[in-house]
Amino acid sequence: MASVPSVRPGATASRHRGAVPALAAVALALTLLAVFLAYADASFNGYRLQIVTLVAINATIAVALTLTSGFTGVFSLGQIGFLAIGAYVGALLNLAPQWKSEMFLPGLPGWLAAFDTTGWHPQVALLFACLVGGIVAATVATLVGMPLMRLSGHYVAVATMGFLIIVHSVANNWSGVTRGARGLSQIPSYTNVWAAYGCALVAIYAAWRLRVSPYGRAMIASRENLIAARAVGVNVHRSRMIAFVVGAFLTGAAGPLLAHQIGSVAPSAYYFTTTFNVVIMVVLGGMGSISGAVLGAAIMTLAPEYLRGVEDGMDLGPLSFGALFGLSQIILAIAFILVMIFRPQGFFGDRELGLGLLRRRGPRQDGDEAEVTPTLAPGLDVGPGDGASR
Amino acid sequence: MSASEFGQQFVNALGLGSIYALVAIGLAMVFGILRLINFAHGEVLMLGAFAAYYFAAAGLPFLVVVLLAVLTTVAIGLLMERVAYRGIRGAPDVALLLTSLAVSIALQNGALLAFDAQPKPFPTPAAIQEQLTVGGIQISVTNLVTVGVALLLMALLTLFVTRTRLGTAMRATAENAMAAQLMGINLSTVIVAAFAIGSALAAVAGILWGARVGRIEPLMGFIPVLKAFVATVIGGFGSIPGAVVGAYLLGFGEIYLVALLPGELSGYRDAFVFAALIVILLFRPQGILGSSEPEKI
Amino acid sequence: MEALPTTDGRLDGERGERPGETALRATGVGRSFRGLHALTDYGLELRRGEILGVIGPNGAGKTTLFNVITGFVPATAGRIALGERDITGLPPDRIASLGVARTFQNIRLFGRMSVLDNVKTAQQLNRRAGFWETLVTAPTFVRKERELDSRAMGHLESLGLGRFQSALAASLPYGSQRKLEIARALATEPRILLLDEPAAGMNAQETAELTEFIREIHGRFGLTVVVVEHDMSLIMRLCQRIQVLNYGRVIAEGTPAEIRTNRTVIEAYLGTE
Amino acid sequence: MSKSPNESSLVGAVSAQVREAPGGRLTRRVILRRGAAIGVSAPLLAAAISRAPRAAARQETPNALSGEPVVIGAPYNLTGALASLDNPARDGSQLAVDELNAGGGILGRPVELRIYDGKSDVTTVTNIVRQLVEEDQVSALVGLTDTSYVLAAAQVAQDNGVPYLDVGGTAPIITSVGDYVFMIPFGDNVQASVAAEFAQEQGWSTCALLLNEGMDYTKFLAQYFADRFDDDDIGGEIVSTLNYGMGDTDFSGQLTEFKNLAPQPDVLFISAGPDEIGTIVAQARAAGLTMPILGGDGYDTPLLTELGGPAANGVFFTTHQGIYGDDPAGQQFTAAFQEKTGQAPNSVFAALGYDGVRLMADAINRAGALDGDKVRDALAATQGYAGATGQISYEEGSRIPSKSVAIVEVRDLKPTLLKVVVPKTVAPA
Repeated sequence: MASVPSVRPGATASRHRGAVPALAAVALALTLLAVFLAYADASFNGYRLQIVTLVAINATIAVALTLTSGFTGVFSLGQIGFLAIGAYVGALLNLAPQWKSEMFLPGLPGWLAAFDTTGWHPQVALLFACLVGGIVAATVATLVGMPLMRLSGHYVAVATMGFLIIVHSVANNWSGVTRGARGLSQIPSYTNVWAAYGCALVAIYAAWRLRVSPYGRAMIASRENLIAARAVGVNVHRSRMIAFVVGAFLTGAAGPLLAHQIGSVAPSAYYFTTTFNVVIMVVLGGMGSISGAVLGAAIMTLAPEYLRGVEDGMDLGPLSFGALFGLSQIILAIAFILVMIFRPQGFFGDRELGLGLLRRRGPRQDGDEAEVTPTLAPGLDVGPGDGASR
Repeated sequence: MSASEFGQQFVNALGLGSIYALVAIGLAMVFGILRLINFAHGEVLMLGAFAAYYFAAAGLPFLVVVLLAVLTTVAIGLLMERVAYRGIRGAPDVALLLTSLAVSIALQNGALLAFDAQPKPFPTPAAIQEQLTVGGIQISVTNLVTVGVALLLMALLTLFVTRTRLGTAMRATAENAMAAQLMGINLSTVIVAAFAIGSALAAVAGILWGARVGRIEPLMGFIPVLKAFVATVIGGFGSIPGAVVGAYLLGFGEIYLVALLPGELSGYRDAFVFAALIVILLFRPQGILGSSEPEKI
Repeated sequence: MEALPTTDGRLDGERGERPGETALRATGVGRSFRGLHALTDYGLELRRGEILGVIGPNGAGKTTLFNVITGFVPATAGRIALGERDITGLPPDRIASLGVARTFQNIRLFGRMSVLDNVKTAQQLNRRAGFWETLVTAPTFVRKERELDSRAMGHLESLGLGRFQSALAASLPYGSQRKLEIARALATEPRILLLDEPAAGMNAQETAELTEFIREIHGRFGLTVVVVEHDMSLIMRLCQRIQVLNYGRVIAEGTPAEIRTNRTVIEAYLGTE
Repeated sequence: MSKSPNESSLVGAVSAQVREAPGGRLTRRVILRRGAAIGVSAPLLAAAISRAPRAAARQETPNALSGEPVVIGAPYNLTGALASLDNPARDGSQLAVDELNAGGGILGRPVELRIYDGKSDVTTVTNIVRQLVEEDQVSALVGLTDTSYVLAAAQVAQDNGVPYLDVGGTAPIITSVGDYVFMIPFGDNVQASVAAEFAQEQGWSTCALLLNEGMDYTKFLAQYFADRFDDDDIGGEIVSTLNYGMGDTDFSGQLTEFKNLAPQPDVLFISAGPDEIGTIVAQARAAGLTMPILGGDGYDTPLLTELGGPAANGVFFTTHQGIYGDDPAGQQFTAAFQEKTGQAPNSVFAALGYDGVRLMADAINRAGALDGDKVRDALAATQGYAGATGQISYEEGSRIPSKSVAIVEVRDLKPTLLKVVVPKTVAPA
């Protein structure tokens, strides 16, 4: 028997003792976030505010995908289909009646065409849309997931991609309701940073609570070893369904936020480009890590904005480069390949950013197996009442 | 549907399926060995078509053009394997898939910068642009050539994988990489061979696609590779015969769906194709020709 | 050794079983893979509280037997009953929840989960938390989770794995991984424990320790145990009764002493070694 | 085209931090691999070198002009699905800016065109338009060629009171976004009506329709055409309607079905974009469809004859007047474009992009200030502006130009102007 793993003595006890400082840290982080958002809300121009908002919306979607795919190991490429469903539902609810009239949307049922939220407080209308969007997406996910969640590996990926293509096809062709490729425009701009970050925090909270509960353990167990999980009584299909449906709900709820931020909904915005973007966020951060998903979302939202300047052309000494549109995509792609080569588990792997991670970081071992050394035990194994991971 | 229409669509579907098959074989080969769904395979196809375009512009005879295009894509395929994929061998499936996607995006945008976004007319030799009328059925020579070339290459490939040492090694590796290595098969050689053959077929597929469609552009690779991907799934991942069967099924499914669906529903074609795909997966998750060996417990 | 959180007394009372009763009955069970008969007309009357050994040459159908009993591979013929209850065709997780636990020939742990979480995952089988109470972190949820924590911790400590609780399962040394797998199976609070080659890859010293360990848990948890093993020392020391399989059929059954002298077995099995 | 340091503070700082995180870990092997990465980027280096001279030329500022440059924002989808439409439009806009700088500039000041790539993604398009409007504080916006993207951009322009000229989106609904949004092309309803009336003149009374439901332009055009063709005064009949998908390159399924219609329709109305039409025409003739083919301004690219070859003969389409015939503005544009790029304009979008910048400059000059409201009013008052794509006037209350439509027939592989008309009745927008 080779190395005896190093052990933290009295880990259980310290977990419970650590609860108070952890809660304090979460409170501090939330306060800082609130201060930043208040500052941004007051002094940022629309462009910067939109970027800040998009970080939160993308984080919501990425966290939902982490729940659906990262925890269970069921790789879904259909997430953006739920985003589309939420976005269209939000738009159809909150469009002003004149844009829902017979002239524009002849296929819309009368009650929906007559449904008028223009008198509502914008934030109430938005919240309502998010809830309905989430519920519709979750309902669709239940129907779709029943059969699909029985598949595994690449087959789920392909089948969920099929779902995405079907949603896209319907959005493109059901002109009476979606206006087809033209999309819906004139969607009132209700989204603000508070709503977006509120939604993101709800998503993070929900994913985290599930993660540290029997549900989360069942999900991770079925990812780690499907057969062993079933042998200890885990109903794999049920736990995948929960991950899939909750993930769909959160994504569906993010849809109206996006629609009310961008002001229009069109099928092209909810297809492969967006899908791959979100998947890259999750993989970059570390599949299975909630904080990794948030970090990935932030990087993938900010980096293209930052890289835009690079495309404009530049002077390198005597050489003057003209505008190179597409360069930012190439740079991001190469960066992603490098990350995959040198850190295939993403930035965080399975771990969470939290007090525990900082405290417990041991000497790094060579190779990519670092996360299986006991000194780097995930900060995920937190018991109830432990707020260490956020 | 009248008999002549059926016949015409049949030839059409055969041609389309043949191109899908050539692309799908490359995907299946690499997948069988590396568990990598190589999305950048579509860009290899695109670069093969562009190579052919530029070599033809240089005034070379068409067969030389094809040969040079094949050599170009083989070089690109090997370079791709060396630069992007060798470093992540054995990584999780998702990491492999997304890396290939990143390679695809990089090559696409690189091509956009190098070749311009404007589609270019593909220099199909006039000889194969003809139309034949056989028994009231119009048949384009391009389709016939496509089917012929595809069948010839598939026959050659079959000979290769069954009759040569390297081919046998490839099959063995696809069956069980660990065992194959223990038996002294060099994994790298097999991988290089898979990429080389796949890329060569992709170049031919790119040229045939160019001839069929008449134009080439930097983004042309995505649709064929997506369809080929679906074909490999239908046929059973990693199975070369499965990929071919899947490709023809998809070709026929697409062509006949358009023909049979009422006009106002034909926009939903992809939805129908993918709904069918999902149904196939539900009833035969291992694909049509995939083996259903339960995981060893 | 402190009192164990998981005692079988409760199960006895609740499930109304008495020692000596039939715990598991298999009649005419068969399984074929594409015409290949891995298991044919298999029968078993497993008595409550006994330790049954199943031996046989490689490919004799031992693992298939486990897979059929635990529902991973559905039987193509015959019935299997747990007490009075027919479990033929039930999915593995249902069978696990009815009290059949198993380990695997090649260790199957939840590698990137902590040792404690490995056990908790198994233990939660009998203590479900509601979805909403989980999401809102209701006091009931906190209480259940605390209880799960302390039970799992007690369980680990009683099996000598307590000090590894926060290590990742994949990082444990081999012997401890075997133990953890057994501990995890026990955490489902089974009536019947199926051990698939528990001594594989162990030296004589470790095998002896393991034999003791199994004997100990058998007594302590009041278990019925079926063990598949190649290591005769373990089988002979541990089992009260032995079944010998060859080509998917039972060719002999009896006490260790009987099996040792059985001509058929010597020819079919021991002779080949 | 430099950003001042304070402008890039937020996004830049955050990104920089994030970028450093992995950087620390990528150590020795990176250097080895980096050489390999260069291999991937070789094509773009090649492209960089070939494009450099154009960039250098852009940076020359004529001495005659002085003061802060007037910045016009140009959002275009230069990569992704729309790249082949938007790149020529961008080239046209750039040509216009070069000409302005060589001439009188705008209000005597030099002009700068700030181009950002929308990546054919609606969210990115709103990002770049917001960046142009709120971060870069551009005075006006010109750009985009597809309605879905135009609608997203127009909303931002309207909300911020920045005048916006839509370069290629032809759906009349675009201008309903608000009073700062104007169109350069005529509405699809106008050209579709012209096409339908032309079909009647030619005695074509049955028609098979092929369109892409996935693309605004083709869908609207087909719908307006069908509406007008059905009208009682024309009395035409659409005998079959088939659809193709975005990015499709193989149309043989649909075309074979047309071939099997009995009796054969008098004409095919193929509502297709520039990327597809050459291919469709070639495949249609190959499938044995010999009847005339009719369509809209999406046909108006050399690709029609390049890809279609002899099959393109007998194709009729409605398009923007100007490049054809002896219209001086059009001829001047063609010559200038030829001189600058070494090739004839390869798409009508080049001319539209050119007109967009020229008309915006004209309106600003007429307004005498960069003030958004004044420029808007000046744009609205445009009467008889001679653009490369025809005469542009905005009638009272309408921000869709009343433009005449050219009807062109391809003869001997040359698009030949048949006539310039104004429709009798326009299908309602």
